[in-house]
Amino acid sequence: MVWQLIIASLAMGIVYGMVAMGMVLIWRAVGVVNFAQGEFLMLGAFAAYTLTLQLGLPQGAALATCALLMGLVGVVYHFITYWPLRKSWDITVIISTIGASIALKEVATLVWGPAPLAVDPIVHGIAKLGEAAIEWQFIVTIGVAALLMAAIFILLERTYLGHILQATAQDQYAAAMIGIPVVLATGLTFAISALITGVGGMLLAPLFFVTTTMGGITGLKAFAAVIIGGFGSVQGAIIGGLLIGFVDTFAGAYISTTYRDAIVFLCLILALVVRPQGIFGEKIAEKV
Amino acid sequence: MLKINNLYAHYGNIEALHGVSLEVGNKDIVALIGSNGAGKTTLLRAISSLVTRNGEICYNGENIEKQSPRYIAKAGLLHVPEGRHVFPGLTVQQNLEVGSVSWRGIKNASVAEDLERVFSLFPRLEERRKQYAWSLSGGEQQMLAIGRAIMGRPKLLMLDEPSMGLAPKVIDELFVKILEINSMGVPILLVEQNALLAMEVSQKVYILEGGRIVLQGDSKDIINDARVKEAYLGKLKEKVV
Amino acid sequence: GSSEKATTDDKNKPIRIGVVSSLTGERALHGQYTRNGIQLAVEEINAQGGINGRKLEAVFEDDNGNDAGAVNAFNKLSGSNVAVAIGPIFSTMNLAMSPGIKKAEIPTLVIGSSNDIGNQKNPWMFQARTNDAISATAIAKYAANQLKLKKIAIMHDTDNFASGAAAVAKKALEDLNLPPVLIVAYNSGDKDFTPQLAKIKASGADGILAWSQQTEAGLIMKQKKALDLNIPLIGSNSYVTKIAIDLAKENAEDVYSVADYVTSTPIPKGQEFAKKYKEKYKIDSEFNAAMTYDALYLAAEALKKAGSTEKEAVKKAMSSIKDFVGVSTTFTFDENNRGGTGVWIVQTKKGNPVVIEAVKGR
Amino acid sequence: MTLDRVCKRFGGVVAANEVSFSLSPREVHGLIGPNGSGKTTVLNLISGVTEMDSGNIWLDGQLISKQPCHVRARGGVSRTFQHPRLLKRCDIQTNLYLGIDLANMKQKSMTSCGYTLSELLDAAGLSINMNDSITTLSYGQQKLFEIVRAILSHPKVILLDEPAAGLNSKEMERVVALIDCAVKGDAAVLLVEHSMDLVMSLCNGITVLNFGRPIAEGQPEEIQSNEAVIEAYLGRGRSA
Amino acid sequence: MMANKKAFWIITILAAVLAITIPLTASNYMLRVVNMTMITYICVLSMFVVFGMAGQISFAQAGFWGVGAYITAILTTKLGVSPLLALIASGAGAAIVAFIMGLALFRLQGHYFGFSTIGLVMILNGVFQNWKPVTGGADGIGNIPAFSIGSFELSSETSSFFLIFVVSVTISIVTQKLHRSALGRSFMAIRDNEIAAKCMGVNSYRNKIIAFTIAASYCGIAGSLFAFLASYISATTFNFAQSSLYLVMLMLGGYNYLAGPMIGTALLMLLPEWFRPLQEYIMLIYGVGVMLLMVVMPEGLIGGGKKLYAIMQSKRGWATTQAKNDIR
Ligand SMILES: Nc1ncnc2c1ncn2[C@@H]1O[C@H](COP(=O)(O)OP(=O)(O)OP(=O)(O)O)[C@@H](O)[C@H]1O
Ligand SMILES: Nc1ncnc2c1ncn2[C@@H]1O[C@H](COP(=O)(O)OP(=O)(O)OP(=O)(O)O)[C@@H](O)[C@H]1O
Ligand SMILES: CC(C)C[C@H](N)C(=O)O
Ligand SMILES: [Mg+2]
Ligand SMILES: [Mg+2]
Repeated sequence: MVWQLIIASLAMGIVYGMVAMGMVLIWRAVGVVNFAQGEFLMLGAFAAYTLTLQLGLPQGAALATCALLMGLVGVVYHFITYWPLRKSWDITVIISTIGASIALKEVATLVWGPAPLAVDPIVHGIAKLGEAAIEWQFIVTIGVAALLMAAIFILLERTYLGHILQATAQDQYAAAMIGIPVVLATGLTFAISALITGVGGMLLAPLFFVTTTMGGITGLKAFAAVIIGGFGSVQGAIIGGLLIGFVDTFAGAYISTTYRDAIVFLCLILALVVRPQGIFGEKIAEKV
Repeated sequence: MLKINNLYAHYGNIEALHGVSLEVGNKDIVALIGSNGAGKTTLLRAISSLVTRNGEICYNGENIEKQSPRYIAKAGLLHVPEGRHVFPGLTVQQNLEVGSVSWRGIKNASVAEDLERVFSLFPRLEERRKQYAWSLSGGEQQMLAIGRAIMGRPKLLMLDEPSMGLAPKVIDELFVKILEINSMGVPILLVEQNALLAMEVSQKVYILEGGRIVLQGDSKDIINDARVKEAYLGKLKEKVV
Repeated sequence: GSSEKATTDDKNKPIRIGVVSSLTGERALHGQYTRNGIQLAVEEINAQGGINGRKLEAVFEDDNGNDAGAVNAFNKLSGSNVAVAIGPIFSTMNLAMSPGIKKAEIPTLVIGSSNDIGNQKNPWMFQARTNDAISATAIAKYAANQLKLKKIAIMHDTDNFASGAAAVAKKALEDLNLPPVLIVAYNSGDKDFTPQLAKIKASGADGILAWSQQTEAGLIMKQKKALDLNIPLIGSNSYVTKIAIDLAKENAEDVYSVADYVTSTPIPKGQEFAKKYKEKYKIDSEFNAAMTYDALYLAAEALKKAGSTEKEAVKKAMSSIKDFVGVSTTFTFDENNRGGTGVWIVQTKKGNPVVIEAVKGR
Repeated sequence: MTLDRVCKRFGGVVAANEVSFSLSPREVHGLIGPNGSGKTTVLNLISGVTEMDSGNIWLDGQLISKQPCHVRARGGVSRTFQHPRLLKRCDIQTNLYLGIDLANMKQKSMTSCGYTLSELLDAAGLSINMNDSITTLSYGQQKLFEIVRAILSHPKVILLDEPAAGLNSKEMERVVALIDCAVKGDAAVLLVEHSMDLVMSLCNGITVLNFGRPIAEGQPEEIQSNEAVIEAYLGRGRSA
Repeated sequence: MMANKKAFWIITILAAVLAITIPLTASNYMLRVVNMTMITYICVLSMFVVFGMAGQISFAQAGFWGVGAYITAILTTKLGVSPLLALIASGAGAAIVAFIMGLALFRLQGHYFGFSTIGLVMILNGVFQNWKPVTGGADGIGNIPAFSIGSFELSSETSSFFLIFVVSVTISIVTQKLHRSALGRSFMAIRDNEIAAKCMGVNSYRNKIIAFTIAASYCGIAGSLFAFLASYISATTFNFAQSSLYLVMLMLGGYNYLAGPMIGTALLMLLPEWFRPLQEYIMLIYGVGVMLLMVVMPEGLIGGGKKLYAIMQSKRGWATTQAKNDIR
């Protein structure tokens, strides 16, 4: 049973990690928490349904198209919720993202209907690992997610383009002044954020079906992952996501199947009280 | 090199500059002084296209009134902002590299030579190249901000209150560097609260009040102008200096 | 409020029947089936000249898929002069509406299956459904006697309907001297059932009894297969609804269930309904639609018997309904206003639930 | 007020290292030193914004270094910040009076402190409307306003962090006038400043920090000619 | 000052007029909507205290609302406590929970407190939903008696209206007094600059806990009123989304003005009634509307209204406020 749970928690954790990473990117780019990140997950999942079942694209092409579309969604989202409000108080942007989260759910309902939808997995069947069994889709999810997350991590931390994006995130005024096209940089960050979360949704779709509400609790747990990992830290988002996945699954099996969400959030509060800055802390301190 | 004619600038509906004209020659250091809220920062922002503006801004004979901040930075008009604005979460070296974005875009061109140039000008920065910018002292951050502008291969450098909050010794060192940069052939437009200092290093001075140029001339003459003494040097100066 | 002195019923206007259902929200699909079932019934009755010489008119109010919404929707209806109201299929919503029903004094047919609905002893609330005391006992007996299961695990949603039914089943199993080896619960809306199913697997159970709503039922059938847990599953009605089978696809194969209505129902009237429904809406009929269709006919029957729309009279007429044959089952209201009298044990074969045994409750 | 071997380190950085000095009422004491030498840190330690690692601070014979920030403020320590920290979304009135409310100043009349509010505003050259939003003040005005607010609660010690940064020499005179007011009200002033003009003309005593450690203490004239100070801070260039 | 006085009287008179006309003219259904609106308004006022005044984002308010509702439900149905006592106990109970949580959570600085309240509301919701012996679990608690004083029962929608109206007016007045008091000013100081506030002598840790506690007591009272009104409660009502709704209402109305909560609540609660024919699109309209309003009026309707007024007064007024936001 333990093995079974470990594998399941790894797969769930990596999906939380993908949503969390998307949140962190937006946080770093513009300093606000995106409450509609979970809805990116949902959109990615619906895109998977449309691309594979309605349009009949092969899985590889569907994945690529989904990534592309989600990037586009990110850019549009950037221009609607963030750009017009970039100069006002950050809480107004947060409210705007709450509004967006409601609107996105409704748009999805109008387009795809209210019923949950089933999506075919990329690889069918189950794999047996000793006494544990797992759907191949889980393994694919872990693989694709890990690759994508690594790629984005390298892009941000190790490449020059990544430094430009970071610079813009840290000080837009100065960035504009030295000649960084700020709109492009923030837009690109949103695109990457939506892309990674959306692909997470696409991978998740065959596992848990697609519903318009799937983003809600996943988004909140991913948010917990962001905080536990350390606000603003990309590594933190990944580690935090895995931790949340772990607590979620094991609390369900060994403590209480019904209090498991509450336990996840209890861990969040405990983690905050013990180590408010999270595992990887914030790099930038406030000077008085 | 830079010729501004009848420039207006707005924050929303507020007009902060009411028709400013000014000229920076090919090798000059030009000082711009004036009291708080006179519009000095606004003027620099207007030149960099960071506020709404209208009026003629001729740079090397081209009117750049309608251009974007990126275009202007690309053209070599670089601005070291008031309050430094370094990128706190990047290291010193990363800050400098990002500074070259105006001419190299996002390509991975070699910037080693440019880095060398900055490090030879500010050896302190070389010692700290791996340190995050937020952890630098005020003076070091100011050097970094200037260094970052130099990475953009400036043809004209605009400095906004570089001495603010710096220790006297650092100010001295900094101004030596500014003169050094100027001697490499980069004209400088310098905004300073420390009027005496500004007039000492510059060839030409403009005095800005209430969004208008109220006085201009050679630094040597203006420094002795009684009105200027009264308004910008104050009694304190006389007592101590 | 001023509406108490509502205009006395205009005899020339149609009789209004209020329907609370999920038009928006996560359960909007239920709302579609409900609407179809109701409208089919209304059209049929009106085509035959209506009731007491008056046509029927259904008024829909949205419950948004949650309890608070259901309460709100009922309040809205109670202000719009309806003679009878019909509530949604979700027990918790029915229970939430109960105080409002009592206050408004509108005879209301609800379609949740919880045993608690009758226990409310609300004279105005009628359960147009076979309740869980009957169906859960039937499932337990079937598992023990027909399938010869010895070590049974119970899995259920924590909502009122599922936890109530699970408790009945537990009692029934204990009475059969086969106490369940494990009982695991989850919260509505959960997506990942690995911990629950892994525990069942580890417990060495040889069969699962499960009470769920539809989406969760689909997920549970799927995840059970994914964990390579190959023991019989006997589920609540949800497990053979179209919604769940469409989601679980091949994973729904061979799952047993207890159902109020399936398209292959042996009741002739039910078969007729299935045909008419398919003709009109071009899709297969389904449990939701059938139950609301029955509820509307029950309402019509009560109105007819009462001969007026006077609330007290309609209520009386409703309680006296006996042996009314619906498309799902036969309805006889007992002293606690429980109406349904039987269910079917079914099994999904090639994606379609087929009836394998009838359960008579009363 | 007396500081006794006050220490503070941030990770590897020693921001304050055995800093000791004392202030008597009506004294204006200068605290100078290169950037990053720990001046602001010392102010933070005195006002309680940051906790110190070791050492003691006494105010009027009372040990205050274990007290939380707000208790020290009520006990008579008020300060300004290197970057003005005003209540952005409150009007000017709230900004001014909050400190007074809390320092329990209501009973004492303003005049007994040696100045009135309007005198202070005059000295600062501020003409303001009490109901206006605080954001109508320019940067320089905000800095002056912060000093007014600090003086108004009639503290025993006023800590000023670079009050003149970004002000021109003319405007510095207003700072001088304000400090005069504070002194009239029997307060001791601890002044952190890079403008030597201001420091030298106002201070009775000066402490010089370098790497968090005091390297010189004395009268302005002594400091100006102190070799170590010139080396570390003043430089030999123009100003020597 | 003058303007505020005038506004105060206008609001008072308006309130009196509403109190008389609404019960006379509205249908039972509309009365229920109005009653729910007022209950929500109390919760939004609570958000006003904790966020609008003290600057601490809290997503826990719906949780406290639930605590109040459950206390009333349990006391009246299981222990037979009198409704008035239950009402008071609900306010106090929610306050106590908030106080204890505040002691722990206000050790967190800035945004981190807000994040922790998300955890808090999820935990409270988990408890409501699963602590079956006490909260009835997913079944909820039904048959809660109507509010009564002695033998006088307020069971009709109209009498509930008067009860809720009186309570909301009382809480509005309390909030108004708080806003003007030294305590209220210290909350606002914390909101605007916590370090500066501390240095002015504000005990920020204590005062944040006070604000949180006061706010929670509002929610507790609102929860109690809700329990009496609905007579059935279950866990799903008291969730994170509800809390963020309060925040949205506050921001739409204007967080920095006392009338903000009233306007924001009225707008969003009555919106579905106005757009009834568009029922299927109502949530979409709502979501998009929130986004649009934030773009057009980032300071909320009151803030935006004031700006418009300023424009009419003089063109400069608009510009100053606009321009000051220019560079962050
Ligand atoms: N972001 C802004 N929004 C609105 N008005 C502004 C803004 N920045 C500056 N102003 C106004 O424009 C005018 C000019 O300000 P500016 O910052 O250019 O002055 P300055 O000469 O640089 O002063 P200082 O010496 O204090 O830096 C002032 O009246 C100021 O209030
Ligand atoms: N919160 C903090 N965390 C880590 N290091 C800090 C912190 N605050 C200050 N320091 C470090 O302590 C040293 C002293 O800083 P401080 O701000 O006291 O200098 P200062 O003398 O005020 O300099 P300036 O003249 O530039 O204002 C610096 O090296 C600074 O980086
Ligand atoms: C069968 C299910 C869809 C509904 C269930 N009977 C209930 O009462 O909640
Ligand atoms: Mg300036
Ligand atoms: Mg300092």
